[in-house]
Amino acid sequence: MVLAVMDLSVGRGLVEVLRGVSFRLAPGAALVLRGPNGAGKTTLLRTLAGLTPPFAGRVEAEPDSVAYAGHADGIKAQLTVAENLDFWAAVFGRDEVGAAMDAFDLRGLADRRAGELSAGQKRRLSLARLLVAGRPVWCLDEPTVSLDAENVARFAAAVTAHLAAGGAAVMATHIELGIGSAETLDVARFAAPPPSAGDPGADPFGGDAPL
Amino acid sequence: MVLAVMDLSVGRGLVEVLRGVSFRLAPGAALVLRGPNGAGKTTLLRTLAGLTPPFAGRVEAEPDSVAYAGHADGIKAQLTVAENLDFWAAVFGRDEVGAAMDAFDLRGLADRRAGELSAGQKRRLSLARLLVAGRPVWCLDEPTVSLDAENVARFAAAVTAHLAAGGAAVMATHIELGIGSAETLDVARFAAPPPSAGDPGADPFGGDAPL
Amino acid sequence: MIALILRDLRLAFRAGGGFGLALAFFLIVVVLVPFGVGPETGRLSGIAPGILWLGALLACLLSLDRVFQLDWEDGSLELLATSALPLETLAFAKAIAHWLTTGLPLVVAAPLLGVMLNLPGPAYPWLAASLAVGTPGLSAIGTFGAALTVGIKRGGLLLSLLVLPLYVPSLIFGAMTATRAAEALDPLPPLALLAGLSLAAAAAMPFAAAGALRVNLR
Amino acid sequence: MIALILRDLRLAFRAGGGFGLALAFFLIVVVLVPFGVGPETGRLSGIAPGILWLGALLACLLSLDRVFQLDWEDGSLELLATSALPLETLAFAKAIAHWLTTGLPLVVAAPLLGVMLNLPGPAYPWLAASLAVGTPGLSAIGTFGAALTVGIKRGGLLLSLLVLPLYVPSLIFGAMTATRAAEALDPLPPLALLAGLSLAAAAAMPFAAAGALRVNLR
Amino acid sequence: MSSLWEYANPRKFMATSGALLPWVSGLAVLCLVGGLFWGFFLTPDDFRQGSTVKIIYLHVPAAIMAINVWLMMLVASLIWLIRRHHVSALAAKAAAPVGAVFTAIALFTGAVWGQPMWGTWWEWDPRLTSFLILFLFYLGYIAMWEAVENPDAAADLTTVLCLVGSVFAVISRYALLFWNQGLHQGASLSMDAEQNVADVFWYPLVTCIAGFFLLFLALVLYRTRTEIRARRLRALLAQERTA
Amino acid sequence: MPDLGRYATEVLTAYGVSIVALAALVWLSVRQARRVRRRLEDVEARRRAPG
Ligand code: HEM
Ligand SMILES: Nc1ncnc2c1ncn2[C@@H]1O[C@H](COP(=O)(O)OP(=O)(O)OP(=O)(O)O)[C@@H](O)[C@H]1O
Ligand SMILES: Nc1ncnc2c1ncn2[C@@H]1O[C@H](COP(=O)(O)OP(=O)(O)OP(=O)(O)O)[C@@H](O)[C@H]1O
Ligand SMILES: [Mg+2]
Ligand SMILES: [Mg+2]
Repeated sequence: MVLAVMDLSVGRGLVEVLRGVSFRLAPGAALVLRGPNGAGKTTLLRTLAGLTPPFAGRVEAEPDSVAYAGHADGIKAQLTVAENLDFWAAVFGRDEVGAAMDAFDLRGLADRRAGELSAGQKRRLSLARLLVAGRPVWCLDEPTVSLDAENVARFAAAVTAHLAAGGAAVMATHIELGIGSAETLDVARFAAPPPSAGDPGADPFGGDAPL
Repeated sequence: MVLAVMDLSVGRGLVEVLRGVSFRLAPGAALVLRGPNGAGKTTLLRTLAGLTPPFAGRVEAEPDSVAYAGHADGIKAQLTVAENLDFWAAVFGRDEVGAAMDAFDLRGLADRRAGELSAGQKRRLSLARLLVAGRPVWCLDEPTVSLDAENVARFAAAVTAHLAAGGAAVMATHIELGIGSAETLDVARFAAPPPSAGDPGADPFGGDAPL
Repeated sequence: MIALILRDLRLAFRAGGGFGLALAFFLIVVVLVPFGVGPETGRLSGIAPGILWLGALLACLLSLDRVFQLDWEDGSLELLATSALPLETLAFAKAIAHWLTTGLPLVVAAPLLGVMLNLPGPAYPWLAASLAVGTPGLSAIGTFGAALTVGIKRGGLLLSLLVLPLYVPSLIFGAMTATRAAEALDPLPPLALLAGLSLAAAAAMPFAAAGALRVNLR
Repeated sequence: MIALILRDLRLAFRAGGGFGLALAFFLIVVVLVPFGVGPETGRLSGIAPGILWLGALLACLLSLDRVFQLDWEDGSLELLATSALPLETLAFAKAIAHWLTTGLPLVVAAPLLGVMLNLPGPAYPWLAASLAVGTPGLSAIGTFGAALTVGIKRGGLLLSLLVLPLYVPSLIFGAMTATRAAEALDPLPPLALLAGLSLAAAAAMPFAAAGALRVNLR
Repeated sequence: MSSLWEYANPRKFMATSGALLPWVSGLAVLCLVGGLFWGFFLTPDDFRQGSTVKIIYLHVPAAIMAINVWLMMLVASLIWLIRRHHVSALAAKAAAPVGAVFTAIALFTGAVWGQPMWGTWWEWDPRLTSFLILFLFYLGYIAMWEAVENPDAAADLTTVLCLVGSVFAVISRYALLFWNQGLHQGASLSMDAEQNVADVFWYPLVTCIAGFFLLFLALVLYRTRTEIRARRLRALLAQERTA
Repeated sequence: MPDLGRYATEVLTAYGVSIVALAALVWLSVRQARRVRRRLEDVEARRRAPG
């Protein structure tokens, strides 16, 4: 198991969003999170990545095994594409960015300032970072936003290669990714019930009984 | 004609991206821009909206008839959803935001701080602004990013209603929008050729002849 | 335009907003000066009008890069530019909002802080008057500088560099008004010059700022 | 960690970057002070060490909100937090980068600007020494404050208010070093205290800052 | 006679300036070295100022040029604004560092001169103050060119800046007429023969002023050529990157 | 060398610094010109080369 989630409750701020999420991810497995807007996909992914602490339950993963890519892309507009990638390679202790550049066809853009990229080109750069990070578990939040069909296929190929190499991936998306082996999890199933007194994960001030 | 584009050359910075774009949009017509990442869809839309001056050619539209919605959503995180909409209504000299709220199902979120919305909810808010603006020509850049299927349908309904009321729309997208009457324009057809000397729109320093 | 001013004010008041920022900075300067230059009252009251004006000016300068930058980052500025609102009106509204959130609190607070620096008695009303007359000019000039540098990431350096020379005359006349009042001389001539500066800046600024914005939004 | 420092330096140097920001602000303060307080050389040289230290401190304060804010806005901070780099190291690297882009230029520039304020001759080396010893402490304390307020839009106000009291001791000892040197007294004791302050700040800061970051990233 | 605007064509400008440059540079070196040598070695000391009077050969030409360079930049910028001639914008850009160095020289020599003459090397008098502001404007102007990516946008923005800065250039020229105070010298080059400096100082001074002007001209021609090349380099690189 | 009297330091520093500043300006201009020219020639050559 590279990632095991047990009876997890997650939320943003004071509000519990999802409750009782459990799943296990073996090496080579991919999980696609689905659900309507505001269902809690982003919240769940942030918890998996260790950014938001869970309300209850546990996330089991090797330390430093998760690579997260969210809506914000963490790209510095003033640096070139190559400089951006090199920086992340250095942060993750790698020094090879060539493969990542190739996987998302960034060679031609290497010397372009990241601020001058189109939306899809920027997205490709932020996906290339995943390859540079070299982490086994990918937590991706709407990774294919702004990508054209060709680049969605590139992304699918990158994920497939990652899975084939023993990695795992959890991805939230609203569109079809074209990754054959992926299972789907509808997070709407886990929507947290309206809070009631005595809940372990609930806000201690939010119970039924008035003060 | 609500929008007529004649022999338009557009570009970003010093570089011409598209050349010779011409089309006319009658009331009730919609045009979907397609093309791979970096083809120039965003650049074209910005020029139509009057933000980027064209390198050559003309855009004919009534003054103040274009509403633009780009990648950046212009939402203030500290204001509530209702306050955000009210502000834009005031800027555009309208005072009715109810219809816009209904069209994108924002009533339930009205008092939520915009910074606490999920990606899709934010996108709905920025689309609702189009209805508030009350402009006849919509220029939309990837309007359905982050929307779930239900909300894509809401968006399609809003566009259809806008067209039925005599409006027009130009939309760049990579996915299927489900707007029956829309024509498609592949911008890759207009990719600007490598510049040569004497081009009207070209950079005066970029010609063939060396100095 | 009123909607814009109201929104900017509301944003300034929300959540740790920029409203008190200038005021806090002003307070900091005034509190720190005695630590820095030593507490002798004679020395302090001699430099008090200058320090108060300087603090007000720096507080103003400090908050300038937010005038357009935040709206530019989240795309609001583009949307505003495509709205029916002329950019001149936009710039003017921004300058007013900036003054209301920055200049006005300073005008109110300055006499109170004057006490901390041993400002001589007769100077109080004139200090307040000079700030009331001068800070609108600072906001106007600053809005122009902000329009010139919007979109330049970390353009703050450039902004300060550009605006600083333009602020010098206001500073000189403003501080002179308060100093002359403190020394029982006639403070009216520099005050009149200051008012003239502010009026000229307010009249010319919207056009220059709108031109700069148009270039920067391309 | 070195990659991080290098990146921050590179960002600071690029395109209107923040590199000169503090320096420009410092210059502004020093240039404006004589306009404000009047040009009499005697008065100026009396307050020169205090003003120089105050200017350096304000310049430092000014650039603090960029330490984490830009990285937070574009998501880099989240990504760095999920990388192998401990947040403590991150905070330390940020403080070093901040000092290199802010404190170091101030140390170099201060003696030059001292000339403009008629700083008495013997004070020059001690002013430079006190800044060299004191500004790392300012950067360290400031980084902690920036970590506390990251994510709060327009958190600058809060940041100034939090950091200000922590800066007061450095200001006092720093200005005292230069003033005592100017008055031909022994400047070593306040300098030693200043060095102690900076060391303590640098040692404790990474842990406090990392804790604050962890909370703010939730 | 062909139109003056032809020189706004980069290629035409390169050809003409290339032909002109050796002559202008030669003349500049001649005047400057000659004038400074004459002034430094061959003129007597002033009875009041002693040998410090020799500083005049640097201070006055540099100060005069510093102000006039800004006004020339203004003209060039306005040509860009009105007629959209790229070379003209680039000439303004090329002139700024030259003007900034002249300003710095005037400030420095003035300060050094002030120490023996006034007993202080700096005084916040109107002319000195407005001159310092002019220097800051030069820095801001150069920084603005560097900070803006798009050269056309940079040209537009710096034009606005140049317009505003001209107010200070004019003030530093005429500050003495506005405020009748301060320590600084009055006009020594006025037409009024009574007030004029003695001839022994006057001729080398004029030679130096000519030298500074020619040096400015040569440097601007040279630097504008560089800017044109840099601009073409940018255009070509931009094309390569998108090709 | 003329006798500069009391003010030798002042006059000499004024001349020295000014001449150094002018020389630096010229030197920097030349260096930048050379650099730009070389890079432009490279790019022009690349352009003319087939492909
Ligand atoms: C830092 C100090 C100084 C600055 C910034 C400064 C600046 C200037 C400026 C802007 C001019 C005007 C050039 C023009 O008319 O176009 C000028 C001219 C002149 N300066 Fe200075 N100056 C300084 C110190 C001095 C000192 C100390 C002396 C001599 C005692 C001096 C003697 C002159 C003379 C004789 C002229 C020519 C006046 C004229 O022809 O209009 N300057 N200086
Ligand atoms: N920063 C925040 N503070 C408080 N509540 C938030 C915050 N971000 C999101 N929420 C709320 O938490 C819920 C879950 O949001 P989340 O972003 O996880 O949804 P999502 O499934 O990713 O939706 P989308 O498909 O629109 O991205 C939503 O109701 C949202 O309004
Ligand atoms: N600010 C900018 N400055 C310079 N060049 C830019 C800028 N923005 C985009 N470009 C370049 O202009 C070209 C067209 O970009 P544009 O954003 O119009 O593409 P797009 O069709 O919208 O692509 P996408 O589908 O990825 O959004 C691209 O090659 C891009 O790299
Ligand atoms: Mg989401
Ligand atoms: Mg696009």
